Amino acid sequence: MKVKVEVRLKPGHFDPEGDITAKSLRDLGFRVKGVEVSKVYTLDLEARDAEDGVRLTKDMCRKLLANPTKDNFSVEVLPGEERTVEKGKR
Amino acid sequence: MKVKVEVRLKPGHFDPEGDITAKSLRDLGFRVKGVEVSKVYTLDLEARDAEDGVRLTKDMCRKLLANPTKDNFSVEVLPGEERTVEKGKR
Amino acid sequence: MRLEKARACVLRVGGTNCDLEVKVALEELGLQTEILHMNQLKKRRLSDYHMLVFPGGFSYGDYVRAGAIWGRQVITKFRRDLEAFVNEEKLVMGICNGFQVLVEAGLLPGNGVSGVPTATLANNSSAKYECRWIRLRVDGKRTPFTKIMKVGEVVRIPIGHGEGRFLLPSEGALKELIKEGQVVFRYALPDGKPAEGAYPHNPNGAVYDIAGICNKKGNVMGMMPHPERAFFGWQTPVWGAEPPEHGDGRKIFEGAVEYLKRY
Amino acid sequence: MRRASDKLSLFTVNLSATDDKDLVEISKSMGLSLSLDEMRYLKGYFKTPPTDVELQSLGQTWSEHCIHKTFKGDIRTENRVVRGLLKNYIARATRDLKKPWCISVFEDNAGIVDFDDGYVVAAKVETHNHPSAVEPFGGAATGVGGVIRDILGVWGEPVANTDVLCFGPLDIRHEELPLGVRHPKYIYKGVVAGVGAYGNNMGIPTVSGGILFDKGYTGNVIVYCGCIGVLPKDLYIKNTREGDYAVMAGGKTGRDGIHGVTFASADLPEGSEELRSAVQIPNPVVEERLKRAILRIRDGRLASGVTDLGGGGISCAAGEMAHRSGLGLDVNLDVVHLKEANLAPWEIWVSESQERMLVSVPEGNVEKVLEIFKEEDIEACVLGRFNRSGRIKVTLHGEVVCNLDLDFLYSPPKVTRKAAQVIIPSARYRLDEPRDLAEELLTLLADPNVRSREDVIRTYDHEVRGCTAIKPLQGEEGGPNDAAVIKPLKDSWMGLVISCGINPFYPDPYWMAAASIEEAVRNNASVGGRRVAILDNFVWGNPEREERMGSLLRAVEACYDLSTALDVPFISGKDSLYNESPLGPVRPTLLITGVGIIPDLRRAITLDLKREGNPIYLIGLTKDETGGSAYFRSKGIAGGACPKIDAKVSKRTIDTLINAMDGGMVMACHDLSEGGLGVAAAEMVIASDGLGLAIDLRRAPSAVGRSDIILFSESASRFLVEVERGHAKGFENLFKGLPHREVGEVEGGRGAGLRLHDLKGRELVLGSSEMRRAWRGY
Ligand SMILES: Nc1ncnc2c1ncn2[C@@H]1O[C@H](COP(=O)(O)OP(=O)(O)O)[C@@H](O)[C@H]1O
Ligand SMILES: [Mg+2]
Repeated sequence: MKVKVEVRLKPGHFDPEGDITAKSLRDLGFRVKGVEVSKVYTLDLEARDAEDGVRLTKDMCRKLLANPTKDNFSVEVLPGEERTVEKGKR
Repeated sequence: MKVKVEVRLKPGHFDPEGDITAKSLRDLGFRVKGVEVSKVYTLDLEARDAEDGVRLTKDMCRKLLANPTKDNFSVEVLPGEERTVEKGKR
Repeated sequence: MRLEKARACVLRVGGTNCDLEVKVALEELGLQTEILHMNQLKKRRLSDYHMLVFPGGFSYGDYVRAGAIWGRQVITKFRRDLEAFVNEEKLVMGICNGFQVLVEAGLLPGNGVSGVPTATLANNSSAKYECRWIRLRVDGKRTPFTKIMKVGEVVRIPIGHGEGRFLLPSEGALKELIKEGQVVFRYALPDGKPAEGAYPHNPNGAVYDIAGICNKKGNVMGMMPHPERAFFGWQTPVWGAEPPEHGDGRKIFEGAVEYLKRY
Repeated sequence: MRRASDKLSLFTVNLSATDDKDLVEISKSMGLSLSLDEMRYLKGYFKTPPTDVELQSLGQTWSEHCIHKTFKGDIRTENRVVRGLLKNYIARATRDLKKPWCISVFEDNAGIVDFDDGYVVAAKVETHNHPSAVEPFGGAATGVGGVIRDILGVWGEPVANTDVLCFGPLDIRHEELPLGVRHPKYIYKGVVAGVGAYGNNMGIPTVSGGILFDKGYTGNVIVYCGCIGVLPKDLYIKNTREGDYAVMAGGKTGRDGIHGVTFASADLPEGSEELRSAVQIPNPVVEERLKRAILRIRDGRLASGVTDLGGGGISCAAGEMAHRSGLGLDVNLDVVHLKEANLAPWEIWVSESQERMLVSVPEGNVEKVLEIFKEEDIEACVLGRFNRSGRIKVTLHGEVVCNLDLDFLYSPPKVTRKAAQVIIPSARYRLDEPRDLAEELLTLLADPNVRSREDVIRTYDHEVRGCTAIKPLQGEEGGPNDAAVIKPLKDSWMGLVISCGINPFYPDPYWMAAASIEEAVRNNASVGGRRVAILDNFVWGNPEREERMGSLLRAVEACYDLSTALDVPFISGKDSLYNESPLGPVRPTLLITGVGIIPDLRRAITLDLKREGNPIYLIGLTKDETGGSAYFRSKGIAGGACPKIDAKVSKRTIDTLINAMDGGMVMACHDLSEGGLGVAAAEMVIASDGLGLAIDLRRAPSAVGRSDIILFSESASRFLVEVERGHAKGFENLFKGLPHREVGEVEGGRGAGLRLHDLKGRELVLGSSEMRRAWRGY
């Protein structure tokens, strides 16, 4: 099953990368007010079902991929993939 | 208007970061077959409409955010935001 | 041209951090060298110089991609001047981050100043920053920078980068690069043979062990390793009873200076 | 709390009508971390209700982190009172040594010693433990950033970084970790990446350090970050005058890092996930530009003073700068560049946003200074102006939000701590001599605390600036050098020698501190460093507990004794107390950083073997001193005697070694530390290309009857030295009266490795590649 995790800075934290990116885009003439940069992990995961996949992925976020003191994360099971894998499993 | 750009490696390209992330997750006991890491830029942008926003953003990707030798990119206008901005503009 | 008349410009922007070492190396060889912030290039003219160096560092924090932001700025701010500079067959050198900049700005491996990157320096296949002394095999003599070296000669120079994996979009592009003699340095094994990708001899996984390339005319050269850190003998990691006289990196700058003397 | 302004979220706190319970509650709810005694003292002081900005100012300034309460306080033991650890031991050692080359000690942001050619060296080492426990990457990175600013804060140009890191065991099971304690592996990866990222980004080589693993660090990671800089002596300008302007420059001010210092001075609470505002996001690109600007201002002699913004933010930096010069300061917070709009006045005042510096500028130079900041893309603002008032007065939107007497602010009530007698565990042990010493040695080489740090060191750029002459890893094969040598000046061969000493495993805090000091000096001398200045960094648990205070006192006593006996003055230091977690206190740890010089760095000595047939000398006496040794720890044995130091012998040994080096006799040298003779000899072979060592344990200067103890004891003051054959006689003459003996020679030929003869005359042979595999892991 494929699961997509997006890890981004919690609001209120200053994001130097976003700041510099926005500035560079403005230098190029684009009218950009701000940029937030986040990281996406697309995981190829063994899980019983979507619910299990989400649970496991959240655990990964807490243990490795994100730091709850500064990051928010969101987890999404990629629909097409899920079916395929589940079919393969049964 | 908020536009989300995902820049990810072209298929077939080796992703060292994804590789090492997968390994670390497996070390923690997770059954992960593979991980792809990509970068997401959420842009706060001035644009006439969604179409214009997409066009501008693609231009930014070509000029800065992606390197055609290794990167693909996808652009998505965040729906809620677009409406708000358009209203404000008219 | 008499060497006293030649001038080198080491450019910097926020995050550049190897400008001073390069200046020291060039001045040691008698070349007058100035460090200029890009912001100062409006007041000074590029055409006053004969050699332009993009040194190492983390320009703009290496955000987006290493060298991408600076590379783009170079294009938007002084593409014309740079084009003229390159066409006059003056020397342009990119070291580490500077190499990344030249690639992102489309000066390498292309011909001219295209503004569109046709190669990339991707993150190291070890997924880590790598600081180590490696061996380079001189592969091409198309560029003045290897003027006083022999093909097949092996030199020791340190690298220090997280994004140095040189990649091209296709097999064809690689063949073309080799055919044109644009491959300048390749990572090598202790016996001098190409590393064939073997880690850590090839420290980043670069295709065809490419560590440095030049443009078709040879006057624009970029390399990941830092010759300015292997300039003096005392900078090298293997001493006998005393440090050796010189480091190998010196030869690369000497080649450039030789060229300028005849320019 | 009463709202004191219609426009601002400014409050006053009426202390007069409070009881003890209220006072404690106020301190807690406002996050002041002030004790009841201190709150009572404030209650007595304020005739009118103070504002929240004033109270926060006091909380910051009186924090353990900023004012070193414990080190300045009274320590009561069973039979005496020590009035100030810093004054009576550490600073006293320096005072008694009276070194004319110590230029500024314990005063400014960094210690300063003389160098060469009109230049001086500035050094500072800090800890950043609590932030690193919460957010390893950002915590460690901002630790590096902070100590770099300490060097900029004395007008120094940073030339090298150091990092010493202590983690819990990487293989600990997740189930053993209480809530809020992150897995050592996660912390390790983040911290290492953070240290590397900041130094690499700024282009400052990270050249020296260490990594330790122990259960005593599982709940309390230690991150020591050091920075060393150089500056022309005549540009060390600190004379802020009345009428000068205070200019702040650098990153924007936000909510990040609020209460960092009070947080650092308090026990790390369970579930520390909540302490989000203590997290700081590193931005090294800004600091790189800031560095350029500060150095340009220095070189143009445009400013009259400089200091960094660290703990306590503007409140501490501005207050200190004014107070130091006997002045007062009017501050206007309206001009501060903010990250977000709705910060409360006190938040602006104490925010610990990173990458900011403060300079004082004479009236005529303000324009020029602002212009330089602009050219380097650094935001700057004129924060205020110095005056003779002796007070710090802060306004925002025209309202006075803080008005404090600086003498009062900088004289907090003295604390008194109680110290209990330290109980030293018995030195008795039972261990049969193992049958296969080669196997034991290989095991030790692979021990997490002994093995190669190559996988970390190579992620740090230690070559940037092109000034690193002696690198952390030496030779073709990358053996571990004892100290790094930097060539900071273009036109001088004078080298800067940087070393560390840390021995937290020795069971007696006195001898553990002594050993750390001697090790730092020994390491420095191994490459030819002399005239060593040292820095202390204490990391301890809660000093309000008597037994923690007792061991701290004992360690500090050793600091005086060894510093004076070895002739190495302290020039700077820091303490980080309150390192407690649900798993208990941190293992008490003292890091000593050594900063020495070598007049001609081309004559620096490395550990790799140079020539076949040269004799190898073992200098120093080997005793049965295995308590806390790597050998005993790997076997899980608690007993064993602590290595003790005869400081007189140690000093003579080190001086003689330097003489031998200057006489051109020494070809290679390595000090004996963790893992003793066995590991030191193995490391020399590991570093060498095609050369090996033969060593006969029967010839070792020693009174010990067991081969394993001779091989692995960690007795102090010992070196292995390769001597040029023709100089052997002269070398022996020099060492007359000191324990030394030729114990073997350098061997060549294919497959040369380590050939040992034990006390029974049996031969053990270890191949170079086999030892490399064990030590490096490949
Ligand atoms: N435990 C200590 N041992 C030695 N010197 C210390 C110690 N604590 C503080 N100092 C010295 O006092 C001076 C001021 O320290 P500190 O307030 O911590 O500086 P900063 O706030 O710039 O980090 C520094 O020079 C430091 O070396
Ligand atoms: Mg300071």
